[in-house]
Amino acid sequence: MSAANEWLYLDYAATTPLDPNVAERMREVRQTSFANPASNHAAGRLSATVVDQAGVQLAELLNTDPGRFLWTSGATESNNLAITGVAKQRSHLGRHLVTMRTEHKAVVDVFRALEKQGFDVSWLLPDADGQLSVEQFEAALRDDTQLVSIMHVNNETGCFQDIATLGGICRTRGITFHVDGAQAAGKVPVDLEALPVDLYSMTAHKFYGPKGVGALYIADGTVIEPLMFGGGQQRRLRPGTLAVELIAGLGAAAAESASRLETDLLHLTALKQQLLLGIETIEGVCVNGPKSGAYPGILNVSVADIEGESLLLALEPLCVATGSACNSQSQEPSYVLRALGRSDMEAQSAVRFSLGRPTSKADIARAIDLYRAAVVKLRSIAPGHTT
Amino acid sequence: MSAANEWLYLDYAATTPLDPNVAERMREVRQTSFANPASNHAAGRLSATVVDQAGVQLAELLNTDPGRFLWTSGATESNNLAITGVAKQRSHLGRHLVTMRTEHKAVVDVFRALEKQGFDVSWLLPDADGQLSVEQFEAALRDDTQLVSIMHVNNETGCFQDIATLGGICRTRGITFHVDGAQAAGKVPVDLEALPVDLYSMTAHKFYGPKGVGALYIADGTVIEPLMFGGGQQRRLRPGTLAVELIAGLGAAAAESASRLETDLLHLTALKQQLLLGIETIEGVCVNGPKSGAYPGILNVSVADIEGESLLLALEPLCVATGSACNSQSQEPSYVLRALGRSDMEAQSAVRFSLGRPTSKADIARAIDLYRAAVVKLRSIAPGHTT
Amino acid sequence: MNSDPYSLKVRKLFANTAHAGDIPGGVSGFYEDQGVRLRLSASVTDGAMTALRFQAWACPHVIAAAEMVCSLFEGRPVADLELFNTAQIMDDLGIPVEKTGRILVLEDTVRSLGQAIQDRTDH
Amino acid sequence: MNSDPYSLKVRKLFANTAHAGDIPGGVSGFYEDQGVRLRLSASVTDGAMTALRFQAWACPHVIAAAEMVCSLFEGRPVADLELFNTAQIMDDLGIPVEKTGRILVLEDTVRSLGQAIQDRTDH
Ligand SMILES: Cc1ncc(COP(=O)(O)O)c(C=O)c1O
Ligand SMILES: Cc1ncc(COP(=O)(O)O)c(C=O)c1O
Repeated sequence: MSAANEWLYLDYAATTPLDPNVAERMREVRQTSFANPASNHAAGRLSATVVDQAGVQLAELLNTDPGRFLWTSGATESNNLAITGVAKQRSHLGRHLVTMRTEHKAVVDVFRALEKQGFDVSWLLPDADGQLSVEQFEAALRDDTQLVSIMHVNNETGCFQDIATLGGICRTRGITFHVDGAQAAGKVPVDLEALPVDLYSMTAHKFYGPKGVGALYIADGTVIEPLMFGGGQQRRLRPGTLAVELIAGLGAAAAESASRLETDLLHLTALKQQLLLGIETIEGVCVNGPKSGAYPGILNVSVADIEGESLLLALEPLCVATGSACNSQSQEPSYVLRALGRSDMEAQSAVRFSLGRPTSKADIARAIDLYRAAVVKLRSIAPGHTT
Repeated sequence: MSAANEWLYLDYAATTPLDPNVAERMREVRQTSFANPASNHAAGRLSATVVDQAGVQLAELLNTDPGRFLWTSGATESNNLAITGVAKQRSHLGRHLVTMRTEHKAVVDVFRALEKQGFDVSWLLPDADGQLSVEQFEAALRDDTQLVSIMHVNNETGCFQDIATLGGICRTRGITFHVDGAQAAGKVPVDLEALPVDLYSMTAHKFYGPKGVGALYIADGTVIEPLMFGGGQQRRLRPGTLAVELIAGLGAAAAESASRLETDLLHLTALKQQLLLGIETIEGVCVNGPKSGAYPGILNVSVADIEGESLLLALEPLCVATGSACNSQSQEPSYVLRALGRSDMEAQSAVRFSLGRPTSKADIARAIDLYRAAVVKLRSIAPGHTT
Repeated sequence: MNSDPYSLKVRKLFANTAHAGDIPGGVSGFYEDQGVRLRLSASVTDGAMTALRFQAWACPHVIAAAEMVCSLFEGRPVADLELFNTAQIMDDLGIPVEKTGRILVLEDTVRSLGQAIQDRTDH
Repeated sequence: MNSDPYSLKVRKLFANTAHAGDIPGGVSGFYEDQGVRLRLSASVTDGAMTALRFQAWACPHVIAAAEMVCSLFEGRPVADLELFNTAQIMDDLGIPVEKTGRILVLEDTVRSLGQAIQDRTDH
């Protein structure tokens, strides 16, 4: 295994390092406010103000009220809580739910579990770019549809869904609309005041905050059932001692993101352009996801006639994702790319480059070289490609 | 509100500050191993070894195998996962469950929710000291009993339950036995190899680890249903990106505890003795919980004729708990103390002093002075106590 | 989410209950409800309350309010007790609405004191 | 939980595939299964394989195993191909059991090469 400093980490969509300002804020909080924010004494109240402040920071980033967030352990929990919470809460009104085939596992598997409990789930397919068409969406809605869950930015391709339009349709029909924003919050502008969204999931470690903490935005008037019980914390919707330091970290990460969202996006856009230019000259390379308009921090490419596992090893010390981003342990070709119409062969060679704040032009140049060299090497080995 | 450095924090059973060695380990991990441990690249694999190492540390503390732990967000989640997970998994065999009235809310409220779903729960009452009698326990078990959940150390009184005996009875009858060890793990010796326990919950922030991370021990052969879905992490039983830094913190806290368990207990025993001697001379003071044999970090006392809320304010800058420890925001008299036969009047004046590693003899002396002065003051104000 | 339930005024009054106590030989009113026990005592001279003391088994808000009432009305004519205004006291001290019932116990105690003074005067 | 799937030997062989390639005019065996495509080519002189080359569309374990087989058997009599032993190769290289099927494809390719040499010799 290579030493850490030789690696070239381009897997920022899986997780990001902690921002130094965030780390500093957490250190401060650890020293001054370790008490339980629910404790009825002065130390507890100080911790409570720390939590409140983080709420304000997150609310500023997403343009909403601080009182609308639940603190969770991450987007997986937020998604589970939102989706199961609404499905159960509204099950007496109907049992039809709508989502997409290209959602993250933390949405897909929740709906699968609900299917086993007798809910009826419509699984929508996107077009070849990953986009869900509004017509197809409307056609899927029924009188007994209670919940729609559509992700904001796809974790494998960076493709955006038009959640403003989809949410608007849900609102006119009285359908609860959940958005998995794990790849959007803190990374692209999100305006929860303007968006017709009832529930929005996020996780701090995707935007340079700590791992193990996330949030669920719940719009006024949206009612959900809790997933866990115990203690009166968080309006009984999510009990457990609040992780003050982590929540402060999430807040600080939100503040940091708010102040540099545009800068980050410009930086990533330039890098993605550089990467794309360098890579698309390689014969047989094709981009997975939209040709334009995708989130600039993600570039997913397949390459003809290359075996994926060997590609990954040949790419070392480049740290990139293959297969499903967040659980790369399974070597199955990505179900997301297959839903986009990619063949198994194309999907299994897919590599997701995801770029971040620390990524430099030199890193991208090195990544291009490594990728090209790996492809050339594996092609030279393959039967039928030798000269 | 007083400044942080004037406070005298004696609420270590609610939460503890981070141990400096733990903080240092977390800083180290943050710098070297921020990648997602599920990622299929060198950086991911390094993170995975960090997680594995934490498992080894926790397993050493509790004398078991590292492979038996699930990482969770804390004891609340561990309890929910264990209790709901077993109840659902075994519901086709029977729907009778057994627990105690003096459990933490994170157990009580889970069973309440299961009652609403048609499970039949027996709520056992302890004796006046807080202890559950073996006879009463055996009498409550039925042929269709599937799960028993009994806490190891009570969070309000420090009372131990005889989980070795109770667990032994469960084992002979094929009943799954869950123990909420939130106040025991890292604080008192726990030998999971020797104890007939199937599931054991814990949370790092009770033993000088970070908030927001806990674990659930699952004995070989015990099967539970998951609470959340998504991704293949942790044998599909608890999905979500692993919080490497927090898990490393839990591991380091476990290692720290393992190395100083005896020292900690001797330290706390001496302090509790000092506190008890100083306080029991005050007229009308009575100890809640066992007179001897309780966990030495907790002393819970009621005092005749004193209004609890005023007592708490008069005690400032002492930070102690009243009412239910982990959710002191509610001012209701503790249901735990009422289950011990305390009157509402006694229960509402109860104060839980909980001591920790940083507590000194001088702190205890100051606490005694503050407590005595508060009682004297409030008695001097009360009708019928003036001269 | 868990803000200080006590205003600075409440904290100050609670910390310094100069008017806590009894007046041996004085007139007193008593009321008990909502888990609150309150006693107000006065020395009355020429229709004025020259001294006012309280005793309370109560939460900090009630204790602070009792202390304030004593210092407000001490030295003033008995008739002024009519001016007691629960809403205003709660407003002045920043007492949360959930505690209204308990402050009404204070109002009842003030009434009871007024009545006792009246009774003694009539007698 | 996520340990390195590749032994040091596999990593070394994969990084340095000296025997990758074709032998124009040589004899070759080919096999395809389990998502693996493998070709082994040899120059045979006097019953000995003076050169051995492989081509593979395969995972790193198979590539490493193919490289090892080439360097092991190069220069040896054709008959030695019979000594190919899947279990031993997997053991030597620390290949996980899940990959057994793929290493059996290598075994089949070796057989196919042996057969092709035989055929050419007979012919
Ligand atoms: C789109 C999406 N949703 C949900 C998640 C789950 O987030 P977490 O693992 O922090 O719970 C992720 C990443 O892991 C993601 O990319
Ligand atoms: C006995 C007991 N169980 C469970 C918990 C819940 O732990 P957490 O809040 O870390 O989830 C606590 C403390 O809060 C506790 O004392």
